[in-house]
Amino acid sequence: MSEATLYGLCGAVLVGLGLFGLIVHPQPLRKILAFNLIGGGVFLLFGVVARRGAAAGFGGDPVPHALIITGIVVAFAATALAIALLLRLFQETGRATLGSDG
Amino acid sequence: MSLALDALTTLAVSVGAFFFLAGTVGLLRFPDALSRLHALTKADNLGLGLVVLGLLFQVEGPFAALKLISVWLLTLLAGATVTQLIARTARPGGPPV
Amino acid sequence: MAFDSGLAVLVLGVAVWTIAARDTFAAVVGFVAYGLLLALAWVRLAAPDVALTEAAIGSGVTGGLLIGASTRLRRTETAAAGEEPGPTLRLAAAVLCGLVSAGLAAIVLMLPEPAPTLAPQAAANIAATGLGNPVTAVLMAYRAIDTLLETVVLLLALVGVWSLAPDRVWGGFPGPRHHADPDGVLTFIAQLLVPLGILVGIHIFWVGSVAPGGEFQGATILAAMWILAMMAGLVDAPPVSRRWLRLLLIAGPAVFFAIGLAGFAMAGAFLAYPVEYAKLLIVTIEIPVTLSIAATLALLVAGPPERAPHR
Amino acid sequence: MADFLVAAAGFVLATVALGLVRILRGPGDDDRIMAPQLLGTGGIAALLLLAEAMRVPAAVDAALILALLAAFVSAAFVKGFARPGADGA
Repeated sequence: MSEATLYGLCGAVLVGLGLFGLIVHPQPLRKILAFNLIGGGVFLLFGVVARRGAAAGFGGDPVPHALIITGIVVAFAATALAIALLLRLFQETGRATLGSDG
Repeated sequence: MSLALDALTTLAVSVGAFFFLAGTVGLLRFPDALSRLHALTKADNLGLGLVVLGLLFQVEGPFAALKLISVWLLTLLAGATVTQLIARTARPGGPPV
Repeated sequence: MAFDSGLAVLVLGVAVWTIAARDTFAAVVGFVAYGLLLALAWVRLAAPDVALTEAAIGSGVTGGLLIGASTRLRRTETAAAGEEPGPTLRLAAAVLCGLVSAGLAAIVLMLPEPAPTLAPQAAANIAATGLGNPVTAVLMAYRAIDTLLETVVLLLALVGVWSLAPDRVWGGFPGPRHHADPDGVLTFIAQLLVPLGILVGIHIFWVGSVAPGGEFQGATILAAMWILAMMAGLVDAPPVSRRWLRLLLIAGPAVFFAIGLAGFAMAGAFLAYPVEYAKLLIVTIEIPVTLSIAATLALLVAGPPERAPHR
Repeated sequence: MADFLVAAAGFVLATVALGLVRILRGPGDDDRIMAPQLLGTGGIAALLLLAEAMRVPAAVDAALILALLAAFVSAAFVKGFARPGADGA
């Protein structure tokens, strides 16, 4: 098994773990954390595709690398927006959960 | 020549790694937060310094060497001041941050 | 290989901690560790550009943002504890997520051989951009439209964050006012680190044309330093209605778009660069883009306006 | 030489991981706010070792970023604790 495959399997497990956290945690902040874990796993899977595409003197395919960098920045923007929404919810209602409040 | 340099690198990096171990042992064994903080920062910064020293025998050119040293200096400066900040927070009734 | 296995186990370990920790703050600490370990993994995967981005954004600025939120939401923790799903739902979720992981793992093991790659094309065309770093060449030339749209997405996210401000503070100052204590340690740290950090940020941005680095990584460091200066009370966040701030935020995308349009006249297509001016044009785009991204990221962390503007 | 440096990076990372377990278990947050400091120093050492072992000079830049942002994250931690829940809301 190559090291790229190893990190690929790690990424696959990370996506599953993050998804689990996203489903079972009632607190939105924990869901945001879990969502970022999934992001890390997906980027790692992408990185494996890039690493396997090493050619022409590059250690990896630069096109997926550029996409991952774009992805990390956009994930940050989404996280910042989600947190702002959450803090506003807390400010308005004094609660920070999405549960059934009737 | 390169064999001697390699030997120096091995020695310095090994001793540096040992200090990281010492820092962790301190973290595990010391009784309160302040002494754990002490063990952590002193030992790890020394360990990092030795690792940098070891790598200096390997780098090509003065610019790369300067960069390694500046990473260590930055870590020391930032570490020393941030540790103050953490210690004030960790100590109950300590002066305000 | 032993190193990689150990690193993968550590990454999975902190990921499990981030999901399983009882205390949200402890989970956030786990997430910061996760970002840092991923940065190491990116070095091992021969992707130093991504390692820089992950260290700066994935661990650093996202960590700072999440820590701020978790300390504010502390008091709601106990209330949420009663709403956890029952064992049946947890088991079902675990099975579903296990299946997703297994499917992805199977795909990783069945990836085609030899692997498809665009690296030779990138290598063949890099000379036309005058750049030495293939990732920057992809970001600024072949996939420039992605990067242009990304700067717009960041702005849209900021507009979204600002729109959450209550009406009475609209156009005001984001976040609480931090007061500088002249003898305080935090003030000292900020005075020490901010100038050094600005230097490092410019360095990382500038080497991006020939070596790993670039506008996103450099901009993130600049943003972190601005936030540090705000936290220490050295500067206040500007009111979001300030004209110079608005201009700074749109300068990057605007210059990018203008040069893109000029591409029609100069080279016959949107965002096409004439070969002899390619590097000059790319750097002309990158400088305002870096400043705009830095300002946008910092204000995203600062959050919506909370204090009314002075009148 | 490269193998030795990678092994050293692995060793440093392992000791840091051990320390991290201690810190994360708490029980108080006093210990947890040390985490960025611990991780920062250990991560920087591992990155520098990998940079030399794998001949990726850019990893030194990553270490530089980490040195800055570890301090930034620590400051954010402490700032959050100095006034728990005092701002906003």
